[in-house]
Amino acid sequence: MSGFLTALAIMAALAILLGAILGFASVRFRVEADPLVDKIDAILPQTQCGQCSFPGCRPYAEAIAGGEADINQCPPGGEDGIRKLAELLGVDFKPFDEGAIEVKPKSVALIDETTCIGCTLCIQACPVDAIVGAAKQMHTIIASECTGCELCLPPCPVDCIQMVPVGTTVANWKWSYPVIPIKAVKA
Amino acid sequence: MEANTDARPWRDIVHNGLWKQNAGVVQLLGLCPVLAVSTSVVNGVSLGLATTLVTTVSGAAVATFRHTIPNEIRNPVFIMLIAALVTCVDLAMNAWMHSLYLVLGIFIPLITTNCIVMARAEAYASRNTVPEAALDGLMMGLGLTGVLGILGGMRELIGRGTLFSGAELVLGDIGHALVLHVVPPAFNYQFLLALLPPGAFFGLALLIAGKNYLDARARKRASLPAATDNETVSA
Amino acid sequence: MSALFRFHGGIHPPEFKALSNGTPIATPPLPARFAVPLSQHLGNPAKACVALGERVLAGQRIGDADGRISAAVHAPTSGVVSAIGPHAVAHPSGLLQDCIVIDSDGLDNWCAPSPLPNWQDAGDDEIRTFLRDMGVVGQGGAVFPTSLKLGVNTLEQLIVNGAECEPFISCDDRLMRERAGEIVDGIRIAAQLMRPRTVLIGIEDNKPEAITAMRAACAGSGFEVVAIPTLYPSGGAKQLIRILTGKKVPHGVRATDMGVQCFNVGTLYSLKRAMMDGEPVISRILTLSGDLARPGNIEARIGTPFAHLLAWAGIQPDSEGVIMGGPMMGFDLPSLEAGVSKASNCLIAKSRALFPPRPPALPCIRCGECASVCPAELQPMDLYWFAKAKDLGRAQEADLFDCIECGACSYVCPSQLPLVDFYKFAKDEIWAAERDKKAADRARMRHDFRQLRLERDKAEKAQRLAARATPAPASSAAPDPDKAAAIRAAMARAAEKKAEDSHAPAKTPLSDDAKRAAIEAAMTRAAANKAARESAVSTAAAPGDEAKRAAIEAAMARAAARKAAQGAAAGAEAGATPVAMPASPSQPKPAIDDAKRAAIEAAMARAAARKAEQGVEVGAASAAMPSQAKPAIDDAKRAAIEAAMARAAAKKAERDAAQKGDN
Amino acid sequence: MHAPYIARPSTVSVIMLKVLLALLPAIAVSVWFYGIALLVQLSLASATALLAEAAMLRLRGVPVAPFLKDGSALLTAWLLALSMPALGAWWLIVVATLFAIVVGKQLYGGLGNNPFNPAMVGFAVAMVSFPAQMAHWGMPHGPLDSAAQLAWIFSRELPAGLSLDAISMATPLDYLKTQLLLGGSDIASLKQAPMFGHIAGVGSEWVALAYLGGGLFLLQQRVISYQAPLAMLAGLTALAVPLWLWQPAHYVDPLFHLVAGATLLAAFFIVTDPVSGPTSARGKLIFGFGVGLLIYVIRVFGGYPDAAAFAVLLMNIAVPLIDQLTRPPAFGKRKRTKKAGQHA
Repeated sequence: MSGFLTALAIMAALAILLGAILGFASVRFRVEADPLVDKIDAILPQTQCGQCSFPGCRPYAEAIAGGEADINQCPPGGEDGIRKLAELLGVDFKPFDEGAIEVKPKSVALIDETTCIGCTLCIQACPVDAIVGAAKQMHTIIASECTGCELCLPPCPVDCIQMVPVGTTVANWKWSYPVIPIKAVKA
Repeated sequence: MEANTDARPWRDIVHNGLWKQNAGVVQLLGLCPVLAVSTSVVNGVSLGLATTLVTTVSGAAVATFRHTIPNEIRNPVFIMLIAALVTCVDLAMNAWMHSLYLVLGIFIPLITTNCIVMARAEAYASRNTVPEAALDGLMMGLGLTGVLGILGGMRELIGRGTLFSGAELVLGDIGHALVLHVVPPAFNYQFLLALLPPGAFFGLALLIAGKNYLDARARKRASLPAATDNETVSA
Repeated sequence: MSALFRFHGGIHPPEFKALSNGTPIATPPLPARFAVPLSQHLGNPAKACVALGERVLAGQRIGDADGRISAAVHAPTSGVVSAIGPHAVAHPSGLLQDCIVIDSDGLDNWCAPSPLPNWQDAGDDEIRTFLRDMGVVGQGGAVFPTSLKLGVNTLEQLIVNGAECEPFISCDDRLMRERAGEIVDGIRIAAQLMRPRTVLIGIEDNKPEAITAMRAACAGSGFEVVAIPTLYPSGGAKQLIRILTGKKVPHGVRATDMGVQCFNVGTLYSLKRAMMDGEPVISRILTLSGDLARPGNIEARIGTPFAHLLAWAGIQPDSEGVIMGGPMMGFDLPSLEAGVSKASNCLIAKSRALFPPRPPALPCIRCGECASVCPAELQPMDLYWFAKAKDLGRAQEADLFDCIECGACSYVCPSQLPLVDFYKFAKDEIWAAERDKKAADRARMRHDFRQLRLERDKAEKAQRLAARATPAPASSAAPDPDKAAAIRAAMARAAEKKAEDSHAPAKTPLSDDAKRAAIEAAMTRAAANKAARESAVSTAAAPGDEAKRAAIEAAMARAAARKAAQGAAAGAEAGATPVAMPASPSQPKPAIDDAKRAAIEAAMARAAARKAEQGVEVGAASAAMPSQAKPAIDDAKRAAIEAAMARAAAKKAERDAAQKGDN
Repeated sequence: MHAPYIARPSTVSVIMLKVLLALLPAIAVSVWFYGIALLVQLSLASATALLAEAAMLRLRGVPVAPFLKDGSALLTAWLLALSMPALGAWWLIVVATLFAIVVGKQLYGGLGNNPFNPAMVGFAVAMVSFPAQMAHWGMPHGPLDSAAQLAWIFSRELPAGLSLDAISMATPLDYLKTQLLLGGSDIASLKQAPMFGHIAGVGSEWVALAYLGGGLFLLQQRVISYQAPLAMLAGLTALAVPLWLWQPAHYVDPLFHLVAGATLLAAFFIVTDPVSGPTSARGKLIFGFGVGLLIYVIRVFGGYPDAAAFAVLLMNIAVPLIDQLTRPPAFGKRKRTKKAGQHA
């Protein structure tokens, strides 16, 4: 009986000790910051288009990190973006909801300067300040800064903005993935 | 019980444990005993059932105390709970199935560290009600038992040409009658690879592949339009 | 003779040089139309500086260099600018690029040459600008603007690249054989500008005639012509530098940082023509080879359509496309309408006999042949593996960008894999990803800044609002607190004017009491008027009685006014507290101010009321009903005036009465 | 078609053919000493390999013809047949070849993707699963004629009056190991046993020399490079020499180790396998040396009489690591520790 009690005492003491160490460690070495948001934000395409229903890429990143948003809400990021997010977060790839998005080629907005009335509404809508102009002055878009978010389209009272696909030029042309004939044959 | 009004969660638990989240071929938890003791059906099933007992009771126990266990030290507490249960199982087997106990050896006490027990305690039992946790433990254990049984059968059949050898260890002398010699003993058949650890890996790999194949086929069937079904019917 | 070094790897492909190097450089007839690309060099494309329809002369500048890394382009012949815009160019993508199309007038009139005769005395900047405006660029393949390579004036070795290691190509060979003197003049210029300790001219030993010619031209100059073993790709700048100097210039390091610079013989030739003869780069030597009736080398004007040259050389009907450049690093020409550019060194008409199709590719068996021939000392099979798996990060880690795309790995690959294609793919993907990332980072920054700006603007606006609100605060009991407060203040001011004794406590009149007070005040007024009239009449008619009666009436009016004021005060005492209280929950801080202010106003109003009380006419202050604010003021004023008049009249009447009594 | 437009006319098939060619002398010598049993094994292995390869390619949905023509499956079959005992039962070689092709090669993705040498996988499986069968080594110019050999392979029937012991014998390596384990006398007296020839096994030493000849042919043809074989022999010698000098009675001489068993076959035909070996020159040296060391360790201190297969498989596992550590710096760059060093 005394052996039993000794064993019990030793085990209890051990348990208390280890529990204390673990408890201390979990308080002492708590991981503070949440760099996850930054990592997610780095994957997002920064179009700031709000198609994810969040007011920008970072809020969406925060929502994903907080478990409030799914990873498949960013159409500009494409499936590639979802894949990267899935990999980062260690979750399964999840395709876009059916009919939720249409894949669009990368485009930039273009203002028809003969129609523009200089209302500045698009300037206020642009999330990256890529439109220059002033009241009663013609506006124009800095194409190199335009993310193609289309947020400037709805506010324009005269519909003078349209999206122009960015074509391939010699400067951004890419060598395509080589096709090895033998791989193409499949039973 | 309120869950009776909605049978879904119970069915989900059963489905998860036996198939979708199967401990052996999906979660790949507790590989150590899976690979080591699955040399025959009897060994595999015995250890599987022992594990099932532990997962079930530990699930219920963890779920019972889930509100009183401090979060910081939950793991040691779980381990204590599980260890106590395993000790009971260990002693019980030693008492009533001593010959089998000798065969399974260290793997009975090792159930304590079997990831599946701990994983269910942490991931499921600590967040759900007692009956749910108990069912989950039972199903997870049975799922593992199934894999162990099939794997043991495969290895036994290929390695020695028998099935249910060692049944006497569990059932006593009548067990001898159960042993099936698929290849007559006179052939002296033996394919050692299947009985050695590599055989366990090959076998498990085949089981996983088979499970994935069945899943893929099921998915394909589900996504195919009804037209294809009609075609098969008319054909 | 300096000792030679070896670079790792290298291959010995069949040479095919005899096809084209046997005949002298020819000059084909000029075509009717030229398409001069604006981008014939590394860096920014030139900017067209001629107008549509403008007549140009051969050698006239038609495109200005745009920025530092750029070069000018010139009209190859005289004629009319017939188009400026997208046109087929020699680029593997087959995409169009801006070109200036010139319709030849057939006269080939030249503009006056503009050499730089005093170049020895000219400053670096002057020489650079001159070369840039003359369109001198590297003709070895990279077409890097030469002006940028001359900026160094101490150098250990100046390397002249006459190796020409690619099969088929023999333009440098012929150039060296026939125009060695001019090349050496070019070397002299480069040597004077860069002051190298030694000048080494590397020529592969499969070009003995060129070596002889160059040795002869170099006699006495101190330049050393070195015959190097024939081994592809010894014509790569880094490889040639290695062979001749033993130095290995790593990727990302400038050769000049290691005291070496390398020029192609063609570049030095055009350098000489520009500096000494004032002739801009409007032609270059070009090899026409392959499946042609008359292969050979030609001096081709820039912009000459390839179709014109190939037709002249007799392209065979069975040829299957044309390679631009050598067979190791060239590409399929997507359009024969494109014009010769400064980078065009060779055109090869393909035929099945010369270029049999490769056997089907098999998987990589890691035989390591590619690694053993790689001049960049890479592990091509690893790069292939990573590129194939699109594992771009690891490809980059495995020094993908050190690859010079020489094609040696693919040449030896027993699995017949198109390795270089994979590297090009991976490189382009990485570039694109980097571009995207930069764009995303910029967008993120701009967005963050915008958010910051919006926040700031909002904060500033709120501050301005707060500042404006301070002097005119409000009690929120009234629908429009500002207005009410303003009115009240005005009332208080008006009352204050009349106030003579502000210390006495008084009550704020309100609603029913105020109304009553107003009515009473009106009654007092009427009484006072009557009294005054009567007293005036009585003064005239019956002074004694009249005066007495007036005095009595005035006293009665005084009493009534006092009574009215007292009634009003009683109501105000009850109403004053609820006025301030409801304000506090919505605007705590201003509410306190409001309460305070309301209290002060109330005090002022009280003072006014007290004053009014003293002076009989109560109406002034007591008429302060929000609903009738404005009329109330008038009434109060009028009442006050009338009261004053009544007072005066009463006094007068009293005095008169007293006088009468005295009399 | 893209650049380069010209290519050296060398193909995988040519490489494989040359290796097969280099094996012919050894096959000839073996047949001379041991009879046609080896030819039977070769045919069985070849047929099984080609069928298994074709079936697996079909299952994988890959075109069959180009891959069958590359000769790699045939080479695996030949290497396997040459390393297995010629008098093994027919199903032994079939099972081993099936494992080699199906598990060792195709399950990993086929040609070029197998991390382990397929032939050695097959050999290891047979060795582990059927240790008894794998000990049936024939004796040179043994008592069985061709017909009897065939009968024995296919039906396990021996001519009257012959027992299993009469037709097979232990290999010298096996014999030495058993005898030394049993506490047998010194090496010199053990070497008096009938299975010993001039250097190693009687007969088998000549086969080994034929492997050497084939290997030199491959070296001359630049099909293989010298690093891996040389390093492997060096690794073996590096352990054998000091131990032999220390206790010559207990540790057999290095020359014996170099010629006995599958040493030379492994040196020129197994460790030189490009797919499962490292690619850089330094990597090949490390790989070969490791194989050499392991062969000696397993032979002398381990449980199996010969060790080439296990040594090669063990080192195969290390190949990715070796490749990573021995990647030479790119042109003009220093060691890849440069970056880390700069920051440190």
